[in-house]
Amino acid sequence: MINTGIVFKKPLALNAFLKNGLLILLLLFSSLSFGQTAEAEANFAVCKACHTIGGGKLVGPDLKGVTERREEAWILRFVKNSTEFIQSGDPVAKQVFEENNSIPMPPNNLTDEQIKDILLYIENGGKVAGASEAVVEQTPKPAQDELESTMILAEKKQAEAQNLYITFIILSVLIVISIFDLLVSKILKARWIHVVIMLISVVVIGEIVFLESAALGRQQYYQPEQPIMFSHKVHAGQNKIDCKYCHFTADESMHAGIPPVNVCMNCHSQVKQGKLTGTKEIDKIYSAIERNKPIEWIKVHNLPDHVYFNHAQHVNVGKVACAECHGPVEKMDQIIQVEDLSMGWCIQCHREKEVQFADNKFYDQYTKLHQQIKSGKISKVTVQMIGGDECQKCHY
Amino acid sequence: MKTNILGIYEDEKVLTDAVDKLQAQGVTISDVFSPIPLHGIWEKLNLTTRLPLATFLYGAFGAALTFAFLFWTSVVSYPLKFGGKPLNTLSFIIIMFVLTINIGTLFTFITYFVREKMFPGKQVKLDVPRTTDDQFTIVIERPLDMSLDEEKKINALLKETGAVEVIETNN
Amino acid sequence: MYNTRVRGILIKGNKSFSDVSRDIIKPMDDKTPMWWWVTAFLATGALFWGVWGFYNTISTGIGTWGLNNNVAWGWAIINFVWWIGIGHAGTAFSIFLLIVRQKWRTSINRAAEAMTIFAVMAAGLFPLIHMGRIWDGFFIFPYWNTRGPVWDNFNSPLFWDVVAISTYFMASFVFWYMGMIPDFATIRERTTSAIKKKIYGALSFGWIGNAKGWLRFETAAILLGGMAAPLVVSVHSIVSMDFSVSVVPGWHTTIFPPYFVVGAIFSGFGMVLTLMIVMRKLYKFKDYVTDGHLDAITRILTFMSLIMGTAYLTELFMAWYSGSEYELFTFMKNRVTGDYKFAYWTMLICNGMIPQLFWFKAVRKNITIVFIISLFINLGMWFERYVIVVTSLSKDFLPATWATYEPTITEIAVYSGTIGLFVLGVLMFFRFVPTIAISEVKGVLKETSTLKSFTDEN
Amino acid sequence: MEKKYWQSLEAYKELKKSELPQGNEPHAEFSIEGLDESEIKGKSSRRDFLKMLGFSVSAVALASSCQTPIRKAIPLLNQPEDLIPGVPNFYASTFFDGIDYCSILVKTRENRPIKIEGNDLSPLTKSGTSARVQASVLNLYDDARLRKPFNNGNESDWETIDREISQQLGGLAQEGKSVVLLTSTIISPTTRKLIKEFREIYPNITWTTYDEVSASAIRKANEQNFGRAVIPFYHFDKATVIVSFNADFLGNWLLPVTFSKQFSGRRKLSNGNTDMSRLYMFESAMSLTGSNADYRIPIKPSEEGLVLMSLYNEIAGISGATTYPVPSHGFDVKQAAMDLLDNKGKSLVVSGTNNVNIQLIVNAINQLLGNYASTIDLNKTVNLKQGDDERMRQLVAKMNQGQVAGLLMYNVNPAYNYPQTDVFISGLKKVGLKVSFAETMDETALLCDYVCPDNNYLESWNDAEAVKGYLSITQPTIQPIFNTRQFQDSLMAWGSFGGDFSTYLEANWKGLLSSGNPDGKSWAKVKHDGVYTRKADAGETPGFIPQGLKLPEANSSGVELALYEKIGIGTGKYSNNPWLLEMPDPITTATWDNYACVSPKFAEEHQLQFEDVVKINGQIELPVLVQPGQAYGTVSIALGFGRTAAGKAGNNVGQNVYRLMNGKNSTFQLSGEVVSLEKVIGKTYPLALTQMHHTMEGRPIARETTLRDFIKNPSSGNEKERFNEENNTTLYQKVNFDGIQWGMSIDLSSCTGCANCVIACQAENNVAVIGKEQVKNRRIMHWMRIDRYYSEDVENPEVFHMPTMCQHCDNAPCENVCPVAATNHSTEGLNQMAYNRCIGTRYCINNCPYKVRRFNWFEFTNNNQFDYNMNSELGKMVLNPDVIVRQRGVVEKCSLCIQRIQEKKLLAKMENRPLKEGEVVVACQQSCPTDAIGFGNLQNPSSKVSKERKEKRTYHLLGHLHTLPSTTYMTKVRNKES
Repeated sequence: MINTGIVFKKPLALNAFLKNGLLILLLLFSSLSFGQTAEAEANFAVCKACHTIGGGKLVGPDLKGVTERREEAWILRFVKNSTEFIQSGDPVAKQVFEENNSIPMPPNNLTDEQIKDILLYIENGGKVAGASEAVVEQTPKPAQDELESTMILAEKKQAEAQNLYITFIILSVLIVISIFDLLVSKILKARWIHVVIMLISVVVIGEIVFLESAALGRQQYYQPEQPIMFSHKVHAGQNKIDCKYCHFTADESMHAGIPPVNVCMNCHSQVKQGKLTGTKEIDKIYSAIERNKPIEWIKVHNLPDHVYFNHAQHVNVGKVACAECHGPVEKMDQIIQVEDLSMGWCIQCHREKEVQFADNKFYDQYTKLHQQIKSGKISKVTVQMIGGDECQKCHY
Repeated sequence: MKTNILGIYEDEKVLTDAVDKLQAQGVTISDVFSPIPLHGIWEKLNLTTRLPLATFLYGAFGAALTFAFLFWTSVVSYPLKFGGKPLNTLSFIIIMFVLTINIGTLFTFITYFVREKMFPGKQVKLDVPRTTDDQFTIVIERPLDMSLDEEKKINALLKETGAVEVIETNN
Repeated sequence: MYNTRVRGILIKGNKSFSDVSRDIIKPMDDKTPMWWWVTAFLATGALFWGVWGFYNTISTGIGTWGLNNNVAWGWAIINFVWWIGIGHAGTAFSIFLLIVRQKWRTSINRAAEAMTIFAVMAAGLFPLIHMGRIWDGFFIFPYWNTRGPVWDNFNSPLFWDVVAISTYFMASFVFWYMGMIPDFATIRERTTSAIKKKIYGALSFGWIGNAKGWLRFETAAILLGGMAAPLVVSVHSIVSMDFSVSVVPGWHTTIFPPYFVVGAIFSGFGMVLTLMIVMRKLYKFKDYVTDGHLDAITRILTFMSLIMGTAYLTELFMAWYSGSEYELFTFMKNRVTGDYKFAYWTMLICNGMIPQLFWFKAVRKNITIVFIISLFINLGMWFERYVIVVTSLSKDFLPATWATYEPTITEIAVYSGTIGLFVLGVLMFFRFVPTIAISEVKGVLKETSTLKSFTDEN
Repeated sequence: MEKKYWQSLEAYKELKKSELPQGNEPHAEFSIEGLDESEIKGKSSRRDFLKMLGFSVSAVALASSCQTPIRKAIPLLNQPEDLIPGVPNFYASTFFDGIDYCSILVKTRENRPIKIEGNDLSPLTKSGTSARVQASVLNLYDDARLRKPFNNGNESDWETIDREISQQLGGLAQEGKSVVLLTSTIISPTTRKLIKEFREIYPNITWTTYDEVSASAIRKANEQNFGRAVIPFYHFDKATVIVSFNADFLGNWLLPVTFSKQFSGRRKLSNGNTDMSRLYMFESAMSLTGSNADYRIPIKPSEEGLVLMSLYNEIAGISGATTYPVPSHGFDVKQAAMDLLDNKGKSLVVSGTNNVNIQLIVNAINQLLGNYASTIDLNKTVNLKQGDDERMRQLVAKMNQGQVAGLLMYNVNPAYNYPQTDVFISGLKKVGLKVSFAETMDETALLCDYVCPDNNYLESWNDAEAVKGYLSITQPTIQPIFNTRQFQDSLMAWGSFGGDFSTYLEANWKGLLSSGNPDGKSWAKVKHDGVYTRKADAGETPGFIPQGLKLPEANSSGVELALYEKIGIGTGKYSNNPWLLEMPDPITTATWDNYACVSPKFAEEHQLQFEDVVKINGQIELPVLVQPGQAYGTVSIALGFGRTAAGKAGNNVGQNVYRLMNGKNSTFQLSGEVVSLEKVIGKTYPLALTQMHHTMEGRPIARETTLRDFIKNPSSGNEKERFNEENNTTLYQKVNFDGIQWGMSIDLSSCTGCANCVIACQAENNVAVIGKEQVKNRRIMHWMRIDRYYSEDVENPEVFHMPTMCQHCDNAPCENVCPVAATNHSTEGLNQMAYNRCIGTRYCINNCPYKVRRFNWFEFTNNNQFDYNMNSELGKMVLNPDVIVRQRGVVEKCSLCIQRIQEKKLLAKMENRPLKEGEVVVACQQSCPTDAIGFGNLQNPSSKVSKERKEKRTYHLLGHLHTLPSTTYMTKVRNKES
C-alpha cells in the first residue's frame, strides 16, 4: 500500500527497461545512418515548432512535398530570412505569408547545405535515411502506453499518499481506544483483541512513520505552480518539440538547463498567442525581456546537495530517455515529479541498465569484461559492473 | 467446582519429607508453593520443562538467520569492498556469535513468560501470601466427590507431617 | 557443600526467612535518609553538567573536545571502555560464580548486576556523543532503507561493538529482571501500601511461586546465565578488537582480548568492592555482605592483579620480541620512559602492585584499606585505557603527524555527567529495589544455618 | 572582436565564442552583487548554492517546517553561447602582482573564476605555478576589496573623481609642479607605453619604480661590469654546479617557478638518467632552496662577503687572476671552488643579497668561470625588480622637503613596507594630491585623498614581458565584481585618451605582432595561448669590464639579522589571503604568524625556548622559533606580517619588520643589520605549527641515497622495499582491476616542498580555513600536507620534503573499520569517502597509518567563529561547484580529484574514445613547478606511473603494513660525496 521504493520499483523498472531497449534501438538506428541527415533531424527540431511533415498545418504549413511545390532556390531564400524575402516583393512568398495568418517565420542562420539536408530529410518523410518505417511508427506506441500507465499510477499513488494520513489517524485513535478500554471502560472482555489491535496498529503506524521519514526531503509528486503557465503538453506533446531543443545543454553539461528567454523567443517572437491562455502567459516572456529580469521558475526535480548528477552522462553517453526519469512530460500541463529520486531508485537503474559497452570506444579498456562477454560468461554489462553503484560515482 | 486443601509448612526440609510421606500414602499433590526453589520437589511431582530445547532452537535459528542476513547484505544485495577483504568474511563469525546469544536470550525470556502466562500487571490472589516470604504450601486437590473421611485423612496426614496449618480454599 | 565449609558462614546473625525479607526490604520502607538526598543532589548536579557537555558537543561540534587530526579518540573512548569494564562485574558475579558454584555470590549479585546495567548505560552514552553527526547515528543499524538499500560494514569492530553491547545490555537486563520477579512478589505480598502493592504487583508479572513456576524460572535463569556467560568474554573481547584489529602500534596486538576481559572483570570487581563497602555500611547489611564476602573479592582481585601485571609485562616483551621499531617506540620510549610515563606507571602501580597488598591478611581485614585500594583499582584501570588510547595514537607511524592530546572542560563535563547518571541510577536502585536477592539468599540460608553449629564448634 | 576560449587544456576545439562583456556597467545577470542581494539568502552553503549564476538556485525555507524548501531555478535572460552552465571554461592569462610572474589558465564556472592552473604553453613557467599564484584567485573574492572609488575617505563615483583629479593634474601641470607616479615594477610593455604617453600629456610627471624587496644591486653591478643595468636570465637547467648565496631561487628570488622547473628538470633521474646538478647553498636562514641543497653551509650575513671572496680567490688563484686579501674565517670553500672549476661554463654562482660589492664579486666569479653567454644570458634580461632604491630614497627626501606636489601610487604600499615608514608618511602629508590605485583600503590608501580602486588582475586586461622576448597576456575572466576600474583605464581617463585600455592594448598588440612574429600568430591566437614569444635577436654578450673588488662593510658585533620572505605571504601583498596565512611554511611548518628564528645552539646559550617572546631592538616583540639550520648568532624574521589595514583575516597578524631592513648602503638590504635581542621574561606567545616532531626517529619514511650510491645500485637507500615485497604475505586474494586503476607517484628527489600543491588542492577541493587556534590544536584541514623531516646535524640538518595525502591503499585499514560503510574501495582503486554517509566515529582517522584523514571539527561554513572566505557570500564564490562543502562532523580526505577523473572520463565517453594517458590531471600535479607528482592509470603499462612504479627507487610508504597504497614515492637522491 505504501511506496517502499523497492517493492514498487520492480515492475516499473522492468517497464522502463523494456521501453529503454526500444528507444535505444531507435537511437541506434539513427546513429547508424548518415551523419548529415542526423544533423538535419536535429536542425529540423527547430522547424517542428511550427511545421509538420504530413501531419497537417500547425502554425506554418505542412511541409510534406514542399520540394515539389517550390523551387529549391526559393525555399533557401525563404528559410534564411522570410521577412526580407517577403518585403522584397516576391508574390509567392507574400501569398504564403498571408495564407498563414501573417505570422512571419523567424530568420535562420543555417547554411545552404544544411537547409538542403533538411529538405532531403523532409523528402524522406521526416525520417532519417535507413530507419525502417516499422521501427519509427510502432515502437513509440507501447512506450507511450507505458508512460500513460505510469501517469495513472502516479495519480493513484498521490491519492494513496492522502489515504496514508487518514490511516495513520484512524490507527492512532484505535490504539487510544483500546488502551482506554483495557484500563478503564473494560467493555471487551477478551483481552487478546486489544493486544491484536494494538500490535497491528503499532506495526502499521511504524511502517508509515518509517516510510514517511525516509521520504522526508524527497518530493515525489511535487507539482508547484510555475510563474508562467507553461504547458509541456502543448510544447512537447502537441507541437512535438524535442526536449533538447529547449533544454539544450543536457547533452554536454551536468545541467539540462532551464531555457533562457532568448530560446523562447525563437518561436515566440512570432507565436504571440496561445491556444488556451491567449496572450496572457506569453506576454510574461516579453515583460521579462523588457524588465531585463530572468523568469524565476520553480525547480521541480531537486536532488540533495551531496549528490552529483550529470545530465550529459545519462542523456548523451548512457542514452537514457528523458522520460525515464521525468515521466511522460508531454502529457503534463504542469510538470510533476513522477519518480521519488531516491538513492534506491538510482541504484536500481544502475544495477539493471546496460552500458553502451560495444558501441562506445571508451569501454575498450575493460579487457576482462570484454573477455567475459566473448566467452559467454555474461551477456551484458550493466552500469554496476563497471562500478556504477560505488559511492564516488555520485557523491564527491 | 473444586476446592483445594492446603498444608502450610515453615521449613523446606519438613516440607520435602512431607511430600514423600504424602505420596507414599497415595495422595496426589497437585502443587507446592514456596519462597525459594525446591530442587528436590520437581522430580517428585514429575515436573519437566522443554525450555532448554526451545532455547537451543532459538539459538540455531538466530545463527542461521544472522548468517543469511549478513551474507545476503554483503554479497548479494549491495556488495562493497572494504580494505581488500573478501565479501564473505570471517568477521561474520563475531556477529553471528553475539546475535545467536541475543536472539536466544530474548526469545527464551519471552517464551518463559508466555508459557507461564505472566505479563506485567497480572493480578493474582495468593491463598497464603506468606509463601513468598517464609512459608511453604502443599496443595492437594479436593474433588467435589471426595469423601469427608478421605479429606480428614489428608488433613491428618498433613498435620502429621509437620504442617503448621491446614486450610481449605475454593478454586 | 564443600564451599560452605571452606568459606564459613555466608549469612550471619542466625536469620530466619522472614528476617531476611524484613532486613532487605526495610530500607525501601524507611524514610528516605539524608545521605541519599545529599548524594542524589550531587549526582544530579554532575548529571546536569554532563547535559551541558552534551549540549555543547552536539551544538558546536566535536571540536569542543581536545582531539586532533592524530588523536581522534580521547576521553570519550577511554571512559566508554572504563564503564564497560565496570559493567562486567554483574555478569561476572552472577554467571561466572554461578557456574563455578560460588554460593557467596547471592548477597552481592543483585547489586553487581544493577551496577552493570547503569555502567553499561553510562558507557553507551559515549559512542553516541562521540559521533560527529549524532543525528545520523541510526545509519549504524543495518535496517532496510531506500538508499539502495545500503547496509553497514560488518568488518568494523564498531559495528561489532554496537551488536555486542546492545546484546550485553539486553541480556544483563533480562537476567537482572528475572531475578527480581520473586522478590517483587514478596514485596507485593508484604507491603501495606496500596500504591506499592499496585506497582510491585505489576512489576512482579503475577508471580506466585508454585513448583512449575520455580522449575521454569530456574531453568530459564540457568539458560540465560549460560548464554550470558560467553558474553562476559565476548563483550570485552570485542571492545578490545576496536584496538587490536587496527594497525596502530600499541593497539595491534593479539593479547588484547584476554587482557581486556581480565581487566574488565578486575575493574568490575574493584567497583563492586567499592560499592559493597558503602552499601553494607549505609544499610547495615554486614550480616549479608560479611567480611568473608569482601575477603573473597579481595582474593580474586589479587589473582586478577597478577594476571594484569603479567599482561603488561607480556606487552613489553612482545614489543621487544617483535623487533618492530614502531612497537618498540610506543612501548619503551613513549610509555615506559617517554611523555606518557606518568600515566603508564600509575596504571602499573595501581593495577599490578597495590592490589598485591591483599596478600596480607591484615590488609584484607581492614575494610578502610580495602576500600582505598578498591578506589586505586578504579583509577588504575582508567589510566590503563588512557595509556592504550592516547599514547598509541599520539605517536604512531609518521613522526610528522605526532600530536598531543589534552581533554577540555566539555569532555570532563560529559564524563562527570555519566558518573552522575551512574550514581543516580544506583541510588534509585538502593531506594526502590531490593538490593540483595531475597529468594536467593533464602536459598543458601538453609545450608549455612544448618551448618552453623558445625562452624561454631570449630 | 573575436575571442577563443579554452574548453580545457588539451585537445580542445578552438571555438569562436562571443567576447566576455566588457565595460563598467555590470550586466544584471552577471553581477555577483546583484545575486548577493536577491538570490543568495539563508544558509545555502552547499552545492546548490554553488550552482548559481548560469543556473542559479535559491532556497526559501517555508514557514511550515516539515516542507522541503522551494528552490528556484533562474536561467540567464540571454545565455551567451560560450557559457554552458556546469561546464568549465579555461582562459589563458597572466599573473603578475609587481613581484611574481606566472603564465596561467583561469578555470571559470558560470563565468566565475574558481581555480588557477599553470599554462603549459608558456616557455617560462611551463604549467607550473606557485602557492601565491594559486591563492590569488581568492583575492578576487576578498571582502576587503573596495567597492567604489573613495574621495577623502568618502564613497564617491568615477565621474566626480575623474573630474577632480583631471582638474588638479591639469593645474599642477600648468604650474609645472612635480608630480610623481610611484609604481611597483611594471613589466607590461603596453602599460609602459601608456605611461610614457600619459607623461607626454602631463610632462611634470616623473615615474619612480619601487620594490619593497629590491634587486637593484644586481642591476648596478651589471652596469659597472657590462655597461647594462639589467638583471640577466639565469639558466639553472644548464648549470651542473650551482653555488647560491642567500638567493632563494626556488622560493622567492626573481622567477621561482621558472627556476624550479629548470632546476628540477636538470635533476630528474628517471629513464636511466644519472646526470644531476649539484647545489651549494650559503645562507643564514634556512630557505626553501637551502633545504633542497646538496651542500648547505650556514653563514652569518657578515660572513657572506668573506666566503664569496675566498671562493673568488680559490678560483682566481687557479685561473691566474688577481686575488684579494681576505680576513680568516672558518669556512672551507675548496670543494665548491673545485666543483665550479671542473664545470667551467656549466656552472652558476648567484647571490640574493642586495649589495653591489657582493654582486660585483659574484659577477667576477661567473666571468672567471666563463658562465656568461652559457648559464647567464645578458641579452635575455629579466624585467622584474626594476625598482631603484636610491631613487626611492630621493623621492621620500623630496616629499619631506615639500617638493612633490602630487603622488600617484599604483600597486605600492610604502606606508606599510618602506623601511622608514614614519619618514615616508611625514613626507606624504606634505604632498598635495595623493592618489592611490589600491584594490583594498591599505595602509597607504588610507592616507590618500583619492582612492581609485584597481580591478583585480582577473578582471583586467594587461600584458607582461617578464623576460625579454617572452610576452604574455592578461585577460579578464569575469566582469568587474565591484565598481572598480583598471589603473590603466584611470590613466586613460585622466589623460583624455578616449577609448579604453582593452582597445589600446589590442591596437598596441596588432602593431607588435606585425613584425618579428615568425609563426604569424594572430591576436586571437595570442589570446588563446596566453603567451607569445617574440623573435629574439641573438645579440652579443657585452664585454666584461673588470672592477676592483672589495668586501662589503659588515657589522658582526652582535646578533645579526637576516630578514626573509615566507613562501606563503612573501612581501605582504596578500596578507589578507586566509589560504596563504594558513599555509604551513615549508621549513618551519608555522602558520598565521612570523617569529624570530634562532639556531638551537644560540637558543640554548640564551635560554630561549620555542614560543618564548623576545624583544628585537627593544621595540618588536616576537615569539622564538628554534630553527635547525639557522646560522649561529643570527636571527631571521619573515617580512609581510603586521599589516594593520589588510582586511579581517590579515590585520595584526605577526609583526611588521620592514623597519629592520638594512639601509646603510645605497640599497635596502634584507640582511646586515645588527639587532639586540632580549628575552621578555615570563611571556610566551603561541605559535601554530602543523608539525611538532622533526626527525624520522630512524624510520624508513622519507628514503634517501646519494647520487654515487644510486649509480652503483639504483635501489640503494630503498632496500627495505625489496624486503617488504618478498616477505609480505596475505590471507586474501590480490585485488583485481579491470581497465582502470588510478595511481600516483611522487618523486622525492624532485619535490622542493614549495607548497604549491597544498594551495592548489585547497582551491580545487573547497578545503576549509580553520584559523590559528585550530591549527594550534593540530586540526588543519589540508588534504595534502608536506611533511618535513630533518636528519643529521641539528645545527645544519639535511631536509626532506614529503608530500603526503591519502595513499588510496588497496588494503586500506580505514575502510575496514568504518561501521557505516562510508568509506570503501572502488573498482578503479580509489579509496572512496561518502561524506553524507559518514557519522563521524573517527575510527578511520585512528586507523590510517598515514594520518591523512581530516575531520570537520566544527561547521566551517557560515560560522562567524571561522570568519574566513567560507563565511562570506563573496568569498564562497571561489568554491568549486563540483565538490561539495563538507558538513560538520564528517571525515574528509584526498579523493585523487575524483571530480576531475569523472569529468575526463565523461569527456572521453562523449567523444567515443578511450581515456588517454595524461588526460586526467589532478590539481596538485597540474601546477607542480617541479613535476614531482605523477598520476595515471596503472593498468595502462605505458603510463608514466606504471613506468615509474617499476623503477628501483620506488617504494610504498609504510609498505611493511601491507596496505598496498596506490601512491608510491621515489627515493630522494642527493648529489653529494657521502
